[in-house]
Amino acid sequence: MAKELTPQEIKDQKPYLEWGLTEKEYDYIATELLGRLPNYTETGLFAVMWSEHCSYKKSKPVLRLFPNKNERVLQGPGEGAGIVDIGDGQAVVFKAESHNHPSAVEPYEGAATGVGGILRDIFSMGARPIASLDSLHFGEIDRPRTKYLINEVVAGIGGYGNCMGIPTVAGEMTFDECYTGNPLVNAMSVGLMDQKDMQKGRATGVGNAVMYVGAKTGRDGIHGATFASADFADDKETQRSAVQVGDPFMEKLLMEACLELTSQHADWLVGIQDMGAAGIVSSSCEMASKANSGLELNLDYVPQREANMSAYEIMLSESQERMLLCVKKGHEEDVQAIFKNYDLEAVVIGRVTAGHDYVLKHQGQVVTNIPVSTLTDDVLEEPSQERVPARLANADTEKWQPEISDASETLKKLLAQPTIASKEMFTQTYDSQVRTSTVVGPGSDAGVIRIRGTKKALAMTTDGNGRFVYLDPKVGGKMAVVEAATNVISSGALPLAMTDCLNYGDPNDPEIYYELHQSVQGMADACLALDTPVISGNVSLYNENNGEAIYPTPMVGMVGLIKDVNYVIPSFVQTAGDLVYLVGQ
Amino acid sequence: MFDPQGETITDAIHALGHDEVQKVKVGKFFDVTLDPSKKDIDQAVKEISEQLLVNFNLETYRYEVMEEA
Amino acid sequence: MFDPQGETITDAIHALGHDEVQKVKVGKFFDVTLDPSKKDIDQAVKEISEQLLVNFNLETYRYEVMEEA
Amino acid sequence: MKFAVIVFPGSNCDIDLYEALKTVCHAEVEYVSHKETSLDGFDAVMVPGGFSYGDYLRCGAIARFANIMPALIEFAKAGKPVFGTCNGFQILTEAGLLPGALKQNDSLKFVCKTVALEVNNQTMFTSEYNDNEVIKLPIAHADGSYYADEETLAKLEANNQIAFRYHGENPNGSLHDIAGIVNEQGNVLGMMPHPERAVEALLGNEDGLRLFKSILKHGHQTEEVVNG
Ligand SMILES: Nc1ncnc2c1ncn2[C@@H]1O[C@H](COP(=O)(O)OP(=O)(O)O)[C@@H](O)[C@H]1O
Repeated sequence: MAKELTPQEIKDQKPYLEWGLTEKEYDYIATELLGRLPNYTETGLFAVMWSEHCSYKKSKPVLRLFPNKNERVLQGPGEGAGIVDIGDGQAVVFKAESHNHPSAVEPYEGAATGVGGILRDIFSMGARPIASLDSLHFGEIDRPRTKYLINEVVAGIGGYGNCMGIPTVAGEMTFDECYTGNPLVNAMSVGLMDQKDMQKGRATGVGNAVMYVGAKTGRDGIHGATFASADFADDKETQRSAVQVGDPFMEKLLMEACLELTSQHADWLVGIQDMGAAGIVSSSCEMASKANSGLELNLDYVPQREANMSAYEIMLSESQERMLLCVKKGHEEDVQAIFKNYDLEAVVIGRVTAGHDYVLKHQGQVVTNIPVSTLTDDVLEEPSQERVPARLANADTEKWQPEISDASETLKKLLAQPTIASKEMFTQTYDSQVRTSTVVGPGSDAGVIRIRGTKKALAMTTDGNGRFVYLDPKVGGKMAVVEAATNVISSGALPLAMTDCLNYGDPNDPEIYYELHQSVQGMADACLALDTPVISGNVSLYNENNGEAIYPTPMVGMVGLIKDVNYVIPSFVQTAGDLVYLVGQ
Repeated sequence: MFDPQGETITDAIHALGHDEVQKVKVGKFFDVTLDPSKKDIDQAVKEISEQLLVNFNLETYRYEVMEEA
Repeated sequence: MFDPQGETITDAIHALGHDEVQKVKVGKFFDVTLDPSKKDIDQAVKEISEQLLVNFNLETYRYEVMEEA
Repeated sequence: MKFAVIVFPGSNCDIDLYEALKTVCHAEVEYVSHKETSLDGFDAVMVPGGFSYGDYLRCGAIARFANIMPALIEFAKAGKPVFGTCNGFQILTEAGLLPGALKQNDSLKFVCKTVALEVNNQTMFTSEYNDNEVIKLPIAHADGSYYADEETLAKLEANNQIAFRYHGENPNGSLHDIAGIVNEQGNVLGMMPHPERAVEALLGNEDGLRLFKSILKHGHQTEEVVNG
């Protein structure tokens, strides 16, 4: 173990700058929040918890524009995933998540762990994942590096989802120069549950146990969250250590064990949360913060894969396939027995305490003692500047009126575009049928999954078009929502609600912040008009490669309800002689 | 490096009663036949490893040169 | 034995211009740490290979014993 | 007739087999954990697809040592029907209940699509099909290329043990276009395609249904013989 810097050395040498904390934030933490200099571990905790990925400090004002309630919404943003009532005491649970930066560095594992992460968000709510979707954007397909990225990303998504036994039923894939150095890999998961099994990620009740379940903690992915919130430059050695490796087999066991617990023994459980970005620190302090509790953890009990891990490393590790539970005092062994049956470890690593402090012990020493809220609520929101991008201010829209002389020639050219052409060669590497409920698989407007034991089905889609948003952020934002809704409707479903991934460049650039703000406003307007509230989502900023931003690319994931699965409408032509109508304007 | 496959195999070997085995790590093995008159062997191995065979995010490599029988 | 993976890799190496490479075969590599005081090494290797590690329909194996550093 | 669906850690088509038998065929069926050691009371055993033990080492290699396996082997030796699909086929070959092995697909990729198959109706699993009938079933695997040495292949052909052959396109490089085989006694079937995914018109294909009907018919005939 390298010797850690003292609080004074941290103040002088400013290592936190590299971890993504600004000098202003550091000073605010030391003088206003703590009234003392934070030690090494504490500084690390602040750096990840105050990163954009965990705190949304840049994007929060924009996210507030989204409508997120209606009479069907049971759980809006703020938990692992959003939940919508679909009648009969059942609910659908869904969320989307981006894994752009990890996938650019290590495409197979980046994409695979993206799928793994979003699945944990779903089953941590008490729901069984029933389908996955993706939204992928790459550079032009003729570059060797792009081909490599596509093959690895697709293999990673399939590798994880196929092994988990969750069908991948819909998605999108586009190609454009702007994604060459920074591909977008967004994954969405949809789950089904009985409303009575609904779980929350919170830790309450003094003396209740905080239990760690799943894979052991290693040094992988340390600072993944800050890494996801930083601009991207070629060949940064330090980013290598942020690579996370997935083990879908472990996750399958973890999922089955967690679902057994939430569906059969909910009375033992107070809360459950997945360990995603920023691992133990974010899951534990979010659970405490939501419940306004204190927490004391002893890191010596955390199962560790590597020797001599420091408190800092244990807390920040992003090892995959782990969950944190809050279990009622006295039921620790019951919970252990369930996990043992799946050959999994479940370990008590701490307790809920009176008060509001977050206390960590390691090797007999208190290595952290700070108010929980300083990590989760006291983040300095960063005001942003915005400015109309020059290209829009001076745009000559006349110039772009299309001129078509030979329509069939144009059609052929369009169909030959990789973005429009069939993606079957990729989608057939996904198991789209496992669980035998896939009524409509990849290649249609939306995937359709029937709900066993009922006449109901769910239609689901992911859509976005960075080019439209680039050309007109507000209209492009509306179009993304409308496209998703029309895809769901044309499968015979009523759109219920949506999730999103907001993929943009560096928000400190006023032009990019303008794109973010305007496109979200457009999306929000469309959501209101269509009554499809935003129930969950994710933000991925700093999608740049050597200073070049991607197109502003919000991804919309929408789910709709089909009342009678016998009336699913397929998207292909049925019989010769059928009439063709054009509906709308 | 995290090797879930190696861990699962180690568990299986233990379940078979082989408590003499402490750890199994799994890797890939490439048997490369090459013509040393065309390029220096060490140079060739270094190049194909770095360009193609090894993913340095997750893997390292070592090699051994053998004369063909 | 037909080895599509090996052929694909050989083709990729050729596409990179490495015409010194004639052939690549792909296999698995197991790095097994064991305690020789508990069981004779050759016996242990033979047993775990035959019971688990090798599928004799498709594969053969060879091994090398090294002292731990 | 009572069916067991074995559940290994990592099995994921267990639900597909279970539902095909229960909700479509209205048969009696139970999940049986890999930890169990007995199959008493069951008349047929189904080994599902999925990724037992993560497909680590080789598909099916580790599942072969599960607690339930001695009982399964005994069940098969007693001449009772054992059916394995996909990972189940791989497990049955690794366990030595069926000859040969499943290699990685020629394409080196996982493939999920519907393929055409030619059926040999001379087995207890296929009696409800016409002989040489061409049907369509889904496949979903990365390691489905059947391999056996020449001698084994000749024996499979001579004994009429090849139950399903890919028709037209061979999706994975299997020798002799083999998609499914039975053992010499004819009571163990392993196949890469998924008949359990093709039992309902709602999902677009019912070609797999007659496989389960065949097993049920065989079961009833056996019961009649036993009960006089
Ligand atoms: N763009 C967005 N739209 C709606 N909700 C969002 C968005 N981004 C984040 N959220 C919500 O904020 C909460 C925190 O998100 P996140 O930190 O990504 O969760 P997790 O730690 O589970 O990955 C979640 O409830 C998420 O749904």
